[in-house]
This record gives sequence, structure tokens and C-alpha cells, in this order.
Amino acid sequence: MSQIAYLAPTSADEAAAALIKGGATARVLSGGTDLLVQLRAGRLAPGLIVDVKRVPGAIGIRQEDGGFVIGASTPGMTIGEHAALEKAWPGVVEAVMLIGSTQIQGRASIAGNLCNASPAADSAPALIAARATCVIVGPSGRREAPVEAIGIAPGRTSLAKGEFVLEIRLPPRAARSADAYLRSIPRTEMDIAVVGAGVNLTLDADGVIADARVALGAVGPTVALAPDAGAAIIGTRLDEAALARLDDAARSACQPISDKRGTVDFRTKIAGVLARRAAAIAYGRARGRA
Amino acid sequence: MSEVMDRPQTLNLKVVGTRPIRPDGADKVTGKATFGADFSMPGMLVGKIKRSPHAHARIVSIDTKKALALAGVKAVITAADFPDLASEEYEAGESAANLRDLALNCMARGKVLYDGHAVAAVAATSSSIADAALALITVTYDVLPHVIDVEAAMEAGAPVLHAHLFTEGLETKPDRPSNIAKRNELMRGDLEAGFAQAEVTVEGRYTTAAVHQGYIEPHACVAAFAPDGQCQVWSSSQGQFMVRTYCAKILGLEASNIRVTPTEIGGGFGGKTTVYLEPLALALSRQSGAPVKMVMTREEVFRATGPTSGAVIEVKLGAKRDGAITAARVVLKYQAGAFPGSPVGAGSMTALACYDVPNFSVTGFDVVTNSPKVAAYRAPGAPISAFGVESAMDDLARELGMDPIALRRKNAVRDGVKAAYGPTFRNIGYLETLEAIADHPHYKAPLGPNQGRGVAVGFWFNVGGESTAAVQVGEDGSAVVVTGNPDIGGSRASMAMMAAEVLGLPIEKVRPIVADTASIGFSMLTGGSRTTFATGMAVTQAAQKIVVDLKRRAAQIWDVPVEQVDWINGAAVCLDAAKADKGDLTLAALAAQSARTGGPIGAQVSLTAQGAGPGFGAHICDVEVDPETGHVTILRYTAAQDVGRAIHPAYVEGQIQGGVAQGIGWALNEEYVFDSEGRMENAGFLDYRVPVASDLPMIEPIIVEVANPRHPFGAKGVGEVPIVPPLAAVANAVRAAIGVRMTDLPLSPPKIRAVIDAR
Amino acid sequence: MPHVVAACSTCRQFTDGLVEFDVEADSVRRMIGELDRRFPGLGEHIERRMAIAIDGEIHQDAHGARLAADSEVYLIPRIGGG
Amino acid sequence: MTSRRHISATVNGDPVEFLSEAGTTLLDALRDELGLTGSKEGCGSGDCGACSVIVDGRLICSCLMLAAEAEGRRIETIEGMADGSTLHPLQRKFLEHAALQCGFCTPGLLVAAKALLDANPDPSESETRYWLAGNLCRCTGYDKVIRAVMDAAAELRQARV
Repeated sequence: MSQIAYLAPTSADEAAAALIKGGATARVLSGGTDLLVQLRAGRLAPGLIVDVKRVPGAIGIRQEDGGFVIGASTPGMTIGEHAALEKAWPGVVEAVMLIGSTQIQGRASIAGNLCNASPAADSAPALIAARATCVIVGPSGRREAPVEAIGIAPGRTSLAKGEFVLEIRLPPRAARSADAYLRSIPRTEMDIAVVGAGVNLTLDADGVIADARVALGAVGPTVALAPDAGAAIIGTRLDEAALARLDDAARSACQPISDKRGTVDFRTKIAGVLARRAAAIAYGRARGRA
Repeated sequence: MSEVMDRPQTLNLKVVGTRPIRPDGADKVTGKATFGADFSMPGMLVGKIKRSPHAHARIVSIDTKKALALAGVKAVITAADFPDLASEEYEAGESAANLRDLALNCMARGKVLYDGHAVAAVAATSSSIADAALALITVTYDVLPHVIDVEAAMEAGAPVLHAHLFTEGLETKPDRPSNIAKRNELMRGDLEAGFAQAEVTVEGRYTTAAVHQGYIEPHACVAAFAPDGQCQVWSSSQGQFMVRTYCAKILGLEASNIRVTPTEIGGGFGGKTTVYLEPLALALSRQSGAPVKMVMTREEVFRATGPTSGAVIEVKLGAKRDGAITAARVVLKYQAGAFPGSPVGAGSMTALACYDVPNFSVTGFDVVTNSPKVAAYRAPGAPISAFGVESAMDDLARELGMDPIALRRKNAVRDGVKAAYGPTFRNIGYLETLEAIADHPHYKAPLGPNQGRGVAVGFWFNVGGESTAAVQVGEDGSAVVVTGNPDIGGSRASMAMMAAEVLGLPIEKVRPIVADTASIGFSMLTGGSRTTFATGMAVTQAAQKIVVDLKRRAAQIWDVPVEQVDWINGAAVCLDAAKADKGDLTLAALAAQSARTGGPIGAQVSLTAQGAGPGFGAHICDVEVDPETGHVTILRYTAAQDVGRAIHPAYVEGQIQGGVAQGIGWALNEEYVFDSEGRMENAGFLDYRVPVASDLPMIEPIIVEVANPRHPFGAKGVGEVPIVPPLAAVANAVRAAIGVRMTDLPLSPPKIRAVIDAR
Repeated sequence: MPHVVAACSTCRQFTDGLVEFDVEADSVRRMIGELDRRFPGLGEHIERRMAIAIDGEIHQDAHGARLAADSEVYLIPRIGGG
Repeated sequence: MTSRRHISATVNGDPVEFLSEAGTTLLDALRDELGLTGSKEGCGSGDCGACSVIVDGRLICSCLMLAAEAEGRRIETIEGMADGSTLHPLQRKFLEHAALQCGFCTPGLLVAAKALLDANPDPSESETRYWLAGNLCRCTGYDKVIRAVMDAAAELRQARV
């Protein structure tokens, strides 16, 4: 039986030091909804668990410089209850709120969702589409990186030894902009996304899409931006032709695998469908703000 | 027996048919009820199982020395610690089991036959030490080719699971072993002539995936083996006597030396009608000298306990233009898992049970495969064959341009018709269920785009069998009802209600108890929809015996002939006008005088209940299909069923709703997924996908009551029937919504999207 | 004389393919004995594997059940349940 | 041997202290150290909700929280739901509606439903179904469960008026 130690440091430096000291078998505990499952299944046998939730800034939501700073260990339920955040970034909030059941929402965090580095992470497409960044702290201090830079392969992140994600930053919201996230699962709840699509867009004063970002989940080794999909709808009012181009571009961006949750063919087709539908929702929301 | 009612009492009932709070309710809603894993003993060890990572392999060697040497490890067992049983069919109350297979399923000997098959077990002072001990056991395997697909397993060149297995039921005895354990056939009339008469024929080949019962409580038990050979087992199962019998046989013990106490059971649906842990826990306790607790993980439940069969169903129907079916041919190929014994027999017998067909053949194949040995699952075998037959019936109705209910009515079995499986139907309520759905507003409600409506029917025999019940009257006139049947879905309530009805007591004065194997007589397990019928019959008869005794006592007190005493509303009433001034003698008054009138008041009845009335159900399902994502939403569901008489209507409705929900899961998402090595890929609730609350609408039950003359209150079994129609009801609704027949379950979104793209 | 039907294929193994026969017996126990005398092994097969439907009603264990002269007896595989 | 940590927390209003290994879940600590076996393990992976408890006002799966994290936390379990021998309206409504059959998932469902009604006194059927989607029940088909929760909500609203 492996000896597991548990630490709950109260500063970022302390946490980073503990992670360095713990070496290869040290693991960050944020919401724990993935870590404990892996522990239980015997897929992980950490020597040290570093609970970062008591590090200042890890939990809580604040508005700063016109944008939002979300403690990366803030449980989904807290994020869902933040009215101002929900108003500004409905797509990000709905994506976070799709991570697991109500019970999971009581614990699951964006840090965990991103650092588990699953290509199916629900929060990632919405955050990437939103141009969100991560504040990463570690032995050499703080750095900031775009969300899409975190996951580099299934189960692998770009974080260096001793680093962990402390905060998520969402940029200031432009006028006439909105976002949306949709995923496809076999049931209505409790499943891992078979495909996920996040769309974030900004309209000009005439209701024409001036900027659009589309990110797709579960159709490649990592959640990734689909630049062509975004470009397909820029300069349009999301008419049928634009939607068809978006569908095409989203499908072209897919490099999925077939597994127990879905086939290559299905994932590819659904990516197009969800990109269209999410774009329509985001467009409707943005128009509603015009 | 003159003291027993000879026809069902259906009038003037005070308790039966009402909806009282269940007697065990408070414990269940406060967390106090003790389920399998909740029971503990001082000095208890933790038992865990080492399982095969291979679907099929010879066990070359098992080295347990390092595990035994680990501090805190108190016992390590393998098949060598169990007697090597001969192949023997044994009646354990419900259905025959082969004891050797049963023992080998609990612990592999020489060969592992599926991923997850137990090869060794340990008992240690803590969970983490037990885990460490498992890791220290070295098993060397010689991996063999495996086969899981049922038709692949039937092929001549398939890897053979059992060298001694020769197909039973063939005209000529086979000369080489096969994975086809048995071929059975039911037939009537002249099939060829029947199809020759047909003006319309439909044909289909359907498949279903292996699905699990999915009870939320994993298997759990505590076993204590004393040095004198006396054992105690506390376990969550569908039958404490079943556990006792199987443990005795597998370990070579006397049944009387094993006392099995049933804990509360967190769902079974047939999956807890056999043993997995109990014999191992006893063997570990024998070796260690301490009580041993074993609790499965969810992964173990999926990998190593009974799902039901994945299957292939072939159906051909022939009919006249007016809808009269002239011929039916059904071929059923069912996975049995690692050992023979799929429910293909029941699947064959139920396949055409709703229809009066002059010419038919039903051929069934029981096929062993490198997957967990199947266990009973709610109406075992019936939903699978019904999926094929009811899908074909839907196609036939469409082909004929006939309303699907009208087609079923046209060919319906009714009283006096000989069932496809043999006996002649009496007092059945099938037509009444068809009328109930035909007349329901649901059937006429308008549908929107991408929506469709499906109809399907289902049948289950329902069984009786052996039960014992005792009723004891306390000195204050309250009563205790003791039975030997675990209460899975609220049966304590119906037992107490039937006793209260006969005794004339309010339900609150009757306390039902589920007793251990040493405290009540033999009772077959809770399954087959038999408890309310058979055990209810024993309870009723015991209460009736008490009423006879109470009348005798009252007659003695009043000094009148016993014929002058009646039992009305819980009291003896003197019919002799001259003595009417003496007033009534209540049960409490009689109980208070019991010492002077013959001693304590109580009665026990052991019986083999015959005459379980067959059950029929007819369902309507509405779906909406998202043509782009392939997602199916169940919009509305209505299920009519003949239950004979609903003792506690709320729990009858619950059985119907629960069975429908399981059937919907089977239809839409549930399945065993194996990788190329034969390992289960989705051994968890996350990817196995049982329906969650947001997946389902309200499920409207329609209780149809055509009394069963053989039950004191007219009850028929309820629990099995509701899972039979939903597979086809959903598939037929999807057919109506998308215009294409889907034949392979589950109807998961990728399959539906692919079919829509191809249409 | 009670009329016995054994339509399922596992019984036919013992009866050389015969499916229906009249059996002189007034109880199930005697009927099984008589069948076993005629078709050696069938008696044990019935005891272990078959349920008996007498005039439409299924009996799982019914040695004592009476048979009338015009009784129709079906031998069918045993039924369990979930 | 593995070192054990000392944990102090509040469970159902009472201060508790217990020892636990670092890898022990809150569920195991509740069941094995504190004898509170009302919270059940159906999966150990957060997929069934049978172990639902409320920690500092948040509904969680106790199988997905380390016991060590409970230090200083306020935990509510099924055992604390009734007021002495008076059942909570949800418990009473579950019995009245026959919203349980085997009863194994019932404690988790009740705790989750209580969290729902604490957050939303007037949930729609759809809101109730989605809130409870993390609580698997294999017996009831959820019909009577949903009715019981909504009926309890109505009664609680009435009581507040």
C-alpha cells in the first residue's frame, strides 16, 4: 500500500515548494472530482496530495480591469450563481455548469477540468473561444498563458514541475458580444462530451459579425480553436450560407478518434451541427444586447 | 382446506387496495436501514478478490506466498480451498443451477473464462493491506483466443470454452464439443403451410446488447465461521435460503450449520439470485478465524456479476390481409456468458405468448461466451424475444395498413386459447390491457415533427413456489408477520396488509419481519414476481388459521357452538341472539385471555403456491428524434398491465414505472462494450449509462384488474411484465419518427444519425 | 386417460421424437413414473428440468396433484424470474 | 503503517473528531469512523449520488472528497435530516408517495432534494429532474421521486406563508 501524504498549503509559494518536494508522484488537488476517481481506480498512486484550495485567490470571483478573475479552484456551483459573470459570459458559465451532476458542481473546478487535460473537458472550448487565460504560479513565480496552451495531449499539460493554475482571467466584454457552448451526449446529463463546441462572437453596430472564435472539444487530442470556423461567419449575419460554411469548417477542423463514446464519422458530423447551433445561440444573445 | 377461502375476496376490503405508508419506511428515509455493506462485526477483516485481466486463459500457476507473508494478511484462498464439485444440476428453489459451474464462477479453477473472473481472494486487517496483498499475488496465464459475439461463438471454428460441453437438444448426439450448450424448439402446426397461406410476410433480424441489472447497491456480505463449523452470513441477496443452499454445496457444509440473515437489499432485479461473495467470505473466515466483510466495487459488479444476454433474434411473420397471423418463425441466439444457462428457454416460451398463432416454430440457442455468466434480469429472456417479435408486428401492421393495437387485438390470446408454450390460458387480462391503451387519450394525442408513437405488448408467466409465513399475535392484540422473503420493493407492506385484512386489524398494528434462515421455514427467493402472490398466500392462510382459532376461543368463552361465532372487523361476534348481550370479543380481548383458552395465538403456513396468473402489459411510447444529433427524447409513456388485484397500488405503479425505465435504458443507451482483448471498456455508471431523472418523462401506469382466482385477494405477479414491451415500444416509436426500422439495440445517437443519413 | 404433450426438444431426446401420448395415471407422481418406465431417463429429466401444466395451470412441484381422465398435461421448461 | 491524520469537523451540528489515512474519502470516514452508514457507496466515482452530503452548504458526493479536506467543515448527512423523531417534509413525502422501493438511493436523493429546495423553493419538474440527475435510482423510474420532491416543495412554501 502506498503512503499518501496530504498537505493544504495556505500560500502559493508553499504549494509550489510542496509540489517540487513531492516530485513526480505529487498531485494537485483542486475540486478532486477527477483526482479521486483516478485514485480509487488505482490509475494514480500519488505520494503527496497538495490541496490548493486554501491558497489565496484559488477560490472566488472578482471583477478586475473590466474583466473577470475566477479562482481556478472555485466550484462550478459558485460560478453558476454569479449573476454578473453569467450575464457577461453565458457560454463560459453554461459550459462550466455542464461538468457533471449537481454534486460534481459542488466541487469541480476549472483548474481541474483544464489540467486533467481531457480533450472532452466541457469548460475548455468556451474558455478558449472567450480568449481566457490562466494565471499559473510555480517555483519561478507567476506567468499567464492562454487556456489553449494548457492541454498538450490527452492527460498531459504544459505545466512545469511545481506549477499549478491559480486563476482564470476573462477579458473585458465588448459591446454586442456574447458566447455559447453546446455539447452532445447520449443522455441528458452525467456523460462525458462526445463533441463540444464553444462560440464567442462580437457584432458591429449593424448586426454583422465582426469577430468570431469557435473552439471544439472531443474531436482531436486536445481542445482546439478552429480558426477557419470562426472566419467562416465573420462579415455575415449568420445566414444559411454562413451557417453551412461554418458547418464545413468545423468538420474540417476535426481529427477525432472512434471509441466507446462515439465514432469518427459521428463526431465529425456533430461538430458541424453543434458549431452551427452554438453560433446561432451566441448570435441571438449578442443581438439581444445590441 | 375448509378454513381457506376458495375464491378471491375482492369486495368489502378495508386494507387491501389502499396505500398505507410502508412499515419499514422510516428506517429507509432516515438512513438507518442496514444494507449489505452497512453491517459490521468486531474484529472484522476486509476481503478482496484478485480477478483475471484476460477474457480466456489457462491458469498456469498462482503464487500466493508473498501475499500471505505480508503483515496484516490473515487468509489467501484460491480454487484449491474449495471442493472440486462434480457437475450436478441442483434445485435451489427457483431454477436449476449447475453446482460445479456455480462454484467455478465464484472462483476459477484451471481456466479463466471472462475478464474479471475471480482467481484468488485475500482477507486482511485493512482495505489498503488487502489491496497490497492482491498486488503481491502472481498469476501466470496462458492466454487463449476468446469469443464474445454470440454468432461468432456458434461457429465451428470458434474457441471452445468447455471441452466437456456437447450441444443438448439435437436430433443426433454431437461428436465434438461446442459453445452451443443447448438447442430448444417449440412448435405447432405446419409452418410451411402457414406461410403458404400468408398474403403478407415480414421478416427481420434484430440484435440486443448485453445489459446489466444495474442495482445501485453493490454485492456485499459479512461471514463468520466458528471453529465448531457453525457459520453466520449477513448478506444482501434476493433469498437467504438460496445463499444458504449454495454456500453449503460450494463449501461442502451442512445447511443447518449456516445461518443466513438477510440485510436490506439495494435492488436486485434478478441479479442477486445467485452467490458471488458469500462462499469466498466463508472460506476466508474459516482460514483466518475472524469475520470477513466483502463489498464489491462498481467495476467488479459490472465485470463479474450477471448481466443478461446479448442476443440475435430472427423473426418471420405471415398473415392474411385481414391481419390474421398464419405462421411465425422465431430463432433466438442468446449469450449465456461463461457457463450454460441463458434465459433463452423463457425467451422462447414468451416470444409468441401474446398471440394465437396456428403454425409456428421457435428455436432457441443457449451459447457460452467469454463474458460474465448471465444472471436473471426481470422477466429473464422475455424482453429480448419481444423486441424482435413486437418490432416485426409493428412492420406487419404498417404493411397491412392496420392500426397496431387492432392487429394485436385481432390475434390476441384470450381465455381458453392454448398458449404457444403449452397450457391453456384462463382468467387473463390481455384484451383489457389493449383496450386500456386504445381508449387512453395518449393514443389519440397529436404528434409534432420528428415525433413518433410506438406500441408494444409483453407477457410474463409469473411464478408461485415454496413459501413460509408465520403470524404471531401479541398479548395486546397486535400482530407480527414473519416471512422468509427479502423485501426489495416494499413487499413488507403488502404482507402486513394481507394479514391485517384477514385479522381485521388496522395496518399499524401489524409488524412485518423478514427473518433469517434459522427463524422461519424455507422460502424460495424473492424473484419471478412471486412474493406478493406466493408468500402473500402463505401469510393470508396463516392469518386465516388464526381467525379459525380465535373463533374457537370465543366460542369456548361464550360457551356456544363455534358455528355461532363470526369474525367481523377484528372481533369475534356471537350470532346466538340469546347471548348477544355479551358484546364482541376483540382480538385484543382474546389475546389477553389466551393463556386460558389454549395458549399463545399464532400460526405458520408452509406451502407450494400454484396458480400464479400470467401477466400481460400493453405500452405506448412517444419519442422525438433530433435528426441532426440522433438523440432520442422520450416524450410520453403509458403502460397498462393486468395485475390481478393491486394489493398496494402505489407499489404496483412503482413496479410498472421502474420496469419501463429499465426497458428504456436497454433500448436507448445501455450496453456492455468490450475491447479487442475481451475486456469490458465501460465498467462504470459513467459510460454504462442507465437513465437519469432528466432522461425520462412521468410514466403513466394503468392498473388493469382481472382477478386471479387462485390468490386469496386475486393478485397476480407484477414486477416482470413492465420491462418486456419497452424495447420494442421505443424502437417502434423511433421507426414512426424517422421512417426507418432500427434493428440493433441500443438506439444510441451515432446509430440513429447514421441511419438518418442513409435513408 | 390423461393426455400428455412434451413439445420441447429436450424431452423429445428421450421419446424418440414422440410429442404426445396418453398415460394411465391419476397423479403427477404416477404419471412421471409411467413416463420414465416407457422412456428411461425422462422421469429424472422432468423432475429436474420441467414444469408441469395441468389443464392450463403451471405447477413447479406437484407430485400430489391429481389428474382427471380428461386432463391435458403439458411438460414445459421450468420458469424462474428476476 | 500509513500515518493517520486527526480531523475535526462538524457533522449534523455536532463536533466530531476522527483519524483518517490521507487517501481516505469523506464517505469512508463517515461510514467507518463515525458509524454514519446512511450515506451509501454505489460507485465510488461520483456517478450515482448515493453518497450525497452537504458540506458548508454545498451538495457534494462524499466519495469524491478526502476526509482530510473536511477539517473545520460543516457537514450534513441523511442522519441529520429529521428533527429528532419528526421526519423532514421531504422524508414524509417520499413515504406518502411511495417514492422508494429498495431504499438504497433514498438517503442520497433526500439530501440532494433538500439542497435543491434550500436553493430553489419552487422548482419546476424539469429543474427538479436536472438537479437530481446525479442521483441514480434503478427501482422507481423517478416518477414518484419527482412528485414527492415537488409536493414537499409545495408544502414547505405553504408553511412559509
